[in-house]
Amino acid sequence: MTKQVQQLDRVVIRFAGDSGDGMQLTGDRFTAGTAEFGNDLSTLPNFPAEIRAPAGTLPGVSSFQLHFADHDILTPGDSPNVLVAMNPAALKANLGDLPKGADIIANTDEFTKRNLQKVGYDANPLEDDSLREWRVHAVPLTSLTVTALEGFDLSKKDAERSKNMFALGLLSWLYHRPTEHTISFLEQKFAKKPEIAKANIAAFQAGWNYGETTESFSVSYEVKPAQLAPGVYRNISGNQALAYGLIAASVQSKLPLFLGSYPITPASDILHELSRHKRFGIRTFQAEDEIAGVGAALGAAFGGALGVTTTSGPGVALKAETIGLAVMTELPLILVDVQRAGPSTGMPTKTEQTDLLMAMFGRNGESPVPIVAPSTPSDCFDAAIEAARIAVKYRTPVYLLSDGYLANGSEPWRLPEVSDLPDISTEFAVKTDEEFQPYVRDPETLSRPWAIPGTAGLEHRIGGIEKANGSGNISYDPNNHDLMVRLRQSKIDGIDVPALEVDDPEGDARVLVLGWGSTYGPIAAAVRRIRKSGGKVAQAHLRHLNPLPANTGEVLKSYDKVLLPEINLGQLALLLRAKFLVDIISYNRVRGLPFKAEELAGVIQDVIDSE
Amino acid sequence: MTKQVQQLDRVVIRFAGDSGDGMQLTGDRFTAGTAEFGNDLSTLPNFPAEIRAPAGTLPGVSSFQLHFADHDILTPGDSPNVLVAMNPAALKANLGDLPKGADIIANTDEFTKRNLQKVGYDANPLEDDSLREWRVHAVPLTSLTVTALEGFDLSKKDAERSKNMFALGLLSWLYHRPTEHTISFLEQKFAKKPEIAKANIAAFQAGWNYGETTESFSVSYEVKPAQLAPGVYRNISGNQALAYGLIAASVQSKLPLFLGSYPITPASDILHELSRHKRFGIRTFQAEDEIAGVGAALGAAFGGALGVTTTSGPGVALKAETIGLAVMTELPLILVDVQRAGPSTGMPTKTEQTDLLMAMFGRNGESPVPIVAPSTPSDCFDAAIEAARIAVKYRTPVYLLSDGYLANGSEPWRLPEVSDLPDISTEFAVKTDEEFQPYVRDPETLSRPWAIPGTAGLEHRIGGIEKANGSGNISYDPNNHDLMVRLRQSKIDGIDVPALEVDDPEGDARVLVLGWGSTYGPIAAAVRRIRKSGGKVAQAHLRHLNPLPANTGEVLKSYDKVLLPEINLGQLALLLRAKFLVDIISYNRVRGLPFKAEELAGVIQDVIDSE
Amino acid sequence: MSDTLNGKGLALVPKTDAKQTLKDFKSDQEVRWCPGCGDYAILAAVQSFLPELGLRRENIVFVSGIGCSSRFPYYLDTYGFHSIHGRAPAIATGLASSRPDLSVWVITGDGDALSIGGNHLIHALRRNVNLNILLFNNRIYGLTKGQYSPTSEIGKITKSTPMGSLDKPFNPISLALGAEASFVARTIDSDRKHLQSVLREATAHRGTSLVEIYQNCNIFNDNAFEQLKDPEIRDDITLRLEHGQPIASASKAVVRAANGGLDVVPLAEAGDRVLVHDAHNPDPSVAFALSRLDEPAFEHVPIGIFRQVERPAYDTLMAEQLEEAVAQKGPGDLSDLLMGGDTWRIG
Amino acid sequence: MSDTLNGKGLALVPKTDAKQTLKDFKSDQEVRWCPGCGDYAILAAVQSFLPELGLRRENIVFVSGIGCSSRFPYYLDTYGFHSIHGRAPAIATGLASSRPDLSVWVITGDGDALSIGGNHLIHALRRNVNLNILLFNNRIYGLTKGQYSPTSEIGKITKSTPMGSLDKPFNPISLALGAEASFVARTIDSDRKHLQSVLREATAHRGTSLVEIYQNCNIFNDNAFEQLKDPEIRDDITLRLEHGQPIASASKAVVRAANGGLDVVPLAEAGDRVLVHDAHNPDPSVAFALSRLDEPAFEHVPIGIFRQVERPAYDTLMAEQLEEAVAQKGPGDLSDLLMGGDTWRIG
Ligand SMILES: Cc1ncc(C[n+]2csc(CCOP(=O)(O)OP(=O)(O)O)c2C)c(N)n1
Ligand SMILES: Cc1ncc(C[n+]2csc(CCOP(=O)(O)OP(=O)(O)O)c2C)c(N)n1
Ligand code: SF4
Ligand code: SF4
Ligand SMILES: [Mg+2]
Ligand SMILES: [Mg+2]
Repeated sequence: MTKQVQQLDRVVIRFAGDSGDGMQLTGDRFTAGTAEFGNDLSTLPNFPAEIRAPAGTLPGVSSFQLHFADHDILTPGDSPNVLVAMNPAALKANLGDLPKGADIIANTDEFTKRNLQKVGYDANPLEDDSLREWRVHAVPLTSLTVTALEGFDLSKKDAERSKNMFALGLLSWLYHRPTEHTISFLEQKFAKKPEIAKANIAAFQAGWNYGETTESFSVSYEVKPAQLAPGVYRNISGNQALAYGLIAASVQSKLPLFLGSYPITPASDILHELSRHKRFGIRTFQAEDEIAGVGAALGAAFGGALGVTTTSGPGVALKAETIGLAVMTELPLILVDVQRAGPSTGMPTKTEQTDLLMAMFGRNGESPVPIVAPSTPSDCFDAAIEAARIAVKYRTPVYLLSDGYLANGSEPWRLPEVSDLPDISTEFAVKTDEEFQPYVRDPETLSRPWAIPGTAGLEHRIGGIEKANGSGNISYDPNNHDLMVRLRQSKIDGIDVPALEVDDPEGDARVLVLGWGSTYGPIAAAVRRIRKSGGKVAQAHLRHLNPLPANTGEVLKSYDKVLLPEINLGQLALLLRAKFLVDIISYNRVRGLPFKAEELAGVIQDVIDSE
Repeated sequence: MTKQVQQLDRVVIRFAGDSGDGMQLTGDRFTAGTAEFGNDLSTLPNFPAEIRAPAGTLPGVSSFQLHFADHDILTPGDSPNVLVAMNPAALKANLGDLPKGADIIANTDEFTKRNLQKVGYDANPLEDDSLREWRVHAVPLTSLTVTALEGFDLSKKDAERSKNMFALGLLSWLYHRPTEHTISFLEQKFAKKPEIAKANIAAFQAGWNYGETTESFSVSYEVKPAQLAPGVYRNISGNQALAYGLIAASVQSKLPLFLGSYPITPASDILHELSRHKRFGIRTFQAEDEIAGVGAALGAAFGGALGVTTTSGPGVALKAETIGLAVMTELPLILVDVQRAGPSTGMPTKTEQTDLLMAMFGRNGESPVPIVAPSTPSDCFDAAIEAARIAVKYRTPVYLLSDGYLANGSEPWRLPEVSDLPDISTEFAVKTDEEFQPYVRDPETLSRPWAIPGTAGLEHRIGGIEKANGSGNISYDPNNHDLMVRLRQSKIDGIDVPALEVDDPEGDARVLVLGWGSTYGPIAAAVRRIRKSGGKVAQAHLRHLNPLPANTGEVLKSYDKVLLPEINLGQLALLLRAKFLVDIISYNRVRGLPFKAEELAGVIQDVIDSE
Repeated sequence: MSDTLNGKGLALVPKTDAKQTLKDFKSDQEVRWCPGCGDYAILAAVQSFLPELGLRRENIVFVSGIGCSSRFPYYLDTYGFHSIHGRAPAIATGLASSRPDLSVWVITGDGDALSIGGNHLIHALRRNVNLNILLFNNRIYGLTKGQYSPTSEIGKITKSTPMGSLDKPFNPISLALGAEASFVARTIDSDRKHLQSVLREATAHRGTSLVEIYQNCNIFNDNAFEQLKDPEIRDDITLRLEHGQPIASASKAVVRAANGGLDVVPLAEAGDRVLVHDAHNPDPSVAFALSRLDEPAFEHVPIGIFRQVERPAYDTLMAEQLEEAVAQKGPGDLSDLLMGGDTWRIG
Repeated sequence: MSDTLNGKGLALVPKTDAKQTLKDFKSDQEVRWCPGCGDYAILAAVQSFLPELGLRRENIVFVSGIGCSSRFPYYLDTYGFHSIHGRAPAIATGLASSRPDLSVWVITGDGDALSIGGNHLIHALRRNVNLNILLFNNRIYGLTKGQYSPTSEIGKITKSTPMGSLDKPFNPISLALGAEASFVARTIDSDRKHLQSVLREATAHRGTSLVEIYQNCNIFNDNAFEQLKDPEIRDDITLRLEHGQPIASASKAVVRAANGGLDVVPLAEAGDRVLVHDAHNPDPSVAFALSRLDEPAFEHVPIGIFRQVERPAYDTLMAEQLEEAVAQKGPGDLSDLLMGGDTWRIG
């Protein structure tokens, strides 16, 4: 029997199972195959804060969504075309996101009475009529896996563990994914346990063959490679790109990187990544808390290092006092905040854009700090370099506002040429004939000299008490204080940031959709939809939140309406309204999840229609 | 010789000397005499951050300014009519503030070559012509004191110490202050050292007699008692009034007060004051740091206490994380921030209004907190009760934003009748037939039940992770999170705050001067000046910064121009501009000092003139 | 309560006559630790121990920080506060010092208590607030998925230390003794009887009791305490500390060393030199020396109560000052307070 | 450097041949402590000690927190960082672990180090970062005008404790030993010779050295250490700790106690039982026992170096890992890094 092959331009798959079912790994491998194949893609992992919540329960469900296409795409997809549900909990937790008509591949072995009860199913939904509006493929994934591995010297439990590879094989067949990479990956991963490696590979191949032979699947799908810009690509998550960006910043600034950090979800992976690259001269210091993390980074910066600290959620609050000290001592420092759902502990694994005003204002006194926000996972690389450039050039702490969605989401990244990366190096102060003044200012940047210990003749003392401009001596002079408050502000206000670019193809849109940070993808996808259906809308995305590009006000005022979707209650809107007195229309949803393109398209259309 | 007596309606005196010269005490005593006499008054202490900087140096100068009048006054005075300069440093540090023609009483004994050199005087300004535009009274205060005390069994050094009392005596004579209180005060203060008591009294009287007999002073002055509203008065500083307000809040709420605090200037005195009133059942806990201070207060609040924490400057930054927890757990808590000059350590003894946006936004996630700001030292009493009322009624942390100027400044306070104080008591949750739901909401206030340990049947668990509305169980449900984010915001937005009152006597002003916090006095004084000279200007002062009074927008929009002076770079202006899109005119000076009435009058006039 | 100095630990907490069982202390929340986690055993031990105290359930409060272990309060049907990372001792201090009628417990992990929360812990110990602190030491950060902790051994390879950790770990017992703790003990998740016997003394102690519990994290640091559970060697390496009893394992004994310290020698050689444990010794030096016996690791591990001395609890002293203030000058009167300074009358 | 274990403390810091004097270390800033403050004596002692090290001035950094004592860096003509309250050890850790060519000092007070900064202090100690920490212990908060501190005696009447403080103070030496410190000493502001002899060893030590300096605050806690300065009794109550020497004062001696601890007895009675000080003992137990001898207060006070043992410094280990990484895989190359994952080419 030759099966039918159908061409698709894009597919959204969601793998869902128990925390222990290996869904993140499965998703990662499917992603790797898809990247290798040459599709454009975007991913959205979603997992509970618990390490391994009790098996079979709703809070224990872990999922991984992947969107891939034959053209460039912008989001991990609004709703899946296929759901792989490894148990009843996974089905129940994800069904709400599944459009009618979508495929469900369900592991029937786990649809036992007990498991059904655990999540409140009275009857087996695979057997009653309740899923009639979807296309259900009931597959006994577990027992098929166990059968496939009968020849191996494995306990039943160990054999069952490979069921995710069976599922991966099946899906790989269904979407014509290449298999070599997964096989060599498994060989490497289990290099020390060849029996396990072989079993996993066997399960993977069994899954593939199952698709090929069973009647359950009559169609398979092909999604052609995407026509992306020429270059070398790799798939990368935001956290990894951010870590790489920091390493690149260290190389391009010729400053040794010092990371002071305390683990916290979802920022920890940056610490993990950086700690693996010691041959770049990178020091990673796992501190006793966030305060010590940022303190050590500042101490290292005083010594001439590129000081970095990374955190999320409540960790940001704890760093506030030391950031104030960095503002006062005017030393370079990079503060990476991977925003997560708050307040307080909130929902640690969920995303949000709610730390913008904290970054702007969350310190005692007038203490301005520049803010840079990446817009996509791979953009975290460039944004990190940009944050470092500003920190080093202006001798200031800089906030880099990533978020949970960027951190864990991934996309193909066209690798930059190292030779194209900006030179962000700086000069340390050196002894001259004049008496050294630690708070004398560069007339262009208003920054003060970076005079590092070890430099003869520049011995000086800095600190958190107000300083006389120039000499840097402690000063309680009222006019000096007023001057310094304004100088610190002017220095930040005067940072050279590129103009805000507007995407308004025909130049006649009356509505502008503005965004910042990780909403870029969904907004751009929504804008495409509007334009596809003939609507007119302009788009602009802010990477620099403080200072704002010089033309921001002008851009805002040149549209009848400005719509600003944010995953908060309107934080950027507040800043823009205050600064430009423009009646910005906010769209806010704070659900711990990225926006959906469809949702935003609807909102944009409403604004256009209300014109 | 009978000396001439001149009538004045108001006088501003400044005592200035070395940190060790006892200027604060001298000022306090003069204030007490003045209060007793029945003048209205306002004071401004000003001292260095050092405990006792080296004698005779500029940074070591400590001063105390007092404004008193025969009518109600609003500020400690823009510039002194009389400067008492105990040494050359005191003269040099204060001369700039002294209008031409003012009196200078200088202690010639300290104008030695060495002391003059220490502060960079080449010649003795009392002897060359440089002070010709002032009226200089050169008095050898030290040697006169030593002579006066010759009969006492005291070392010369001890005798010299009493020179501040000599100066006090002289000034008391000059302004016809009553003397009994000072004498009995000294008797009490040195009850255990009667010889010292007697010596101080003798010095005090010698000063008085000196004025009476010497030719150096040909005129003395009388300032009639003020016609204040009838009642019992006492002089009170902002910190003391705030402490009393907290005690009153404890009494009026029937909740035991628990203060968790860590010492920091200028907030420490609230801790000191409260720790003296244990018979009110007040527990004061000096914690290991600010985080433990607020943590303990929150723990006590969970147990049913009125939890309070007090701090300043960098201490505020450290409390941010725990305030977020209080927002999430929806427990009452009062956060007193005595704002001081920042950022970082800044200028600890100087005043500023720069923590408003920190109070609004200085936490991760969307975490709204109400903010109340007192306007005068005595108003700290009422503002504390109001903060407690909101905290208890709405189960929320509340920021009480005082500042260094209010904290240490003082004024006569008409004592309220205890029976007139609001009842701010609340009900703890009790067991009912229904299952207890810790996050079920009061439909009016949106607050949740306060169910304290020890109540049978209400056992429940709270925490910083997102909660399901109603049940309070941990919830990662996206829609619940969005709901909770909005509920927390709505609860704060819905707090019942009184309408903003506008003082616009004839109702035809086109310019409104708006203020908040401690700028009340200087703004009101400036408004008086404008009106006296025939100008028209309206005044309004915000005590509630979050939420704003419901009529705020309306008020702002009903004037052609709104002027907003702030001792920051425009923090309230930012909030108002964002919310009401009104082009507020900011006037900002960040000098660590309160505004002067004259300065503001000029600014107001300019705004009126530019109409 | 043979070893209890005063048994006053819960004297101020209301008792109940109602018969309680383990079930009374189970909340309706699903337990969400990894299958096999040592936290389950501790939870079961605590739940089955609590009825023994005979306290009114509503007067028991569990306060925790953040970490796997800190989820503990959700599973107990008492009052509970799952707070923020490292701050539980501070929050509990406010609660316990204002509410002596409560039995307040702090649940914390090695990261929570000794990394971010180290300062609050040592200050609670010196203050001697009436708290029972259970420190679940799995020598790893569990909740954040396996970074090394302040009790991890040097050279530990984790996600954040791919070439091995560099810092010498804290010994929680030594640290607590250095911080003036009045009650310090160590027990282990797998030995319910011992765990409960330690809890018995800890609750009887009025003041801060610190109980370190060796807890297995089978996901990120499995078998960290395997030696102590291995029937082959367990009895040889475990030195049980019991007040008034000689300190010895099946085959080893503790004796005084020539240099003023302590030594472990074969039991047979020890004779009557075996040190007799005095948990009530006002001087913590011997307890400290005992805490050093397991350096570098697990050759011989003292288990039990290192120190248990009477010292007034912080909340008692605080309450006494309030009473004394009232006794001296009468209860506070608001009107008098306001009128208390130099006042004058107008009109 | 008789007592120095390795003398490597400053081996990596560049030396100068230029002759230095006290003057070279005086900055142009006016000293702003109260007349009579013990800080003056410490400043003078440090300024006159530094030339002895023969280091290049620009390679010396003083980092401090906040407090009267923390103003210290302003008065030294070296690099300096007057940071924020309690955080100096953290800031200095970043500096020292990335710059082994610097001599990094931390100046801190009893409030700064033991109240708000307690956690950073104990973590610096266990890590053994290459720092000299001078803890000015005046048993009071000076800068904020006299509240009790974590080293104030119980019952202390201060502005914040009008009826007396309630908390048992820390003993900084005990706490440091409990926190795995490799170098712990105590000295006193008034004894310049002793102070400098301790600094000599502290700087020779590579790793964290904690030096507690009893410092008089004549404004808020005058005469706190009067006994140790009183010529009448000083020699009787001061037990000088010198490695290899018997531990004794003019009239008393330290001996082993029957219960495994230490005792102080009249010198005459001690005979050859007098304990000989072993600062290099790997087991900190005896040092800990010595630290408890002055409980409750000032009957006999050990002064000198309690503990001084060799342990790799944190920055050394950190640097070694970087070197090893390079040795194993060559220096990092950015291009290789970016190309390092699964890549594919388009076009
Ligand atoms: C302020 C803050 N910093 C960091 C975190 C992230 N975090 C949560 S638990 C934890 C450590 C957990 O280790 P441990 O205390 O040993 O508990 P375990 O999970 O091992 O029981 C960390 C770093 C946080 N929640 N809050
Ligand atoms: C975050 C913060 N909290 C509180 C303060 C106020 N403060 C400054 S110094 C100090 C204590 C000083 O005591 P100590 O460290 O013993 O130093 P000393 O002045 O006695 O030398 C305090 C509480 C501060 N500056 N910053
Ligand atoms: S990660 Fe470890 S400590 Fe946490 S629940 Fe799982 S097994 Fe237990
Ligand atoms: S207050 Fe005390 S410690 Fe501070 S400078 Fe004065 S005497 Fe020294
Ligand atoms: Mg742990
Ligand atoms: Mg001190």
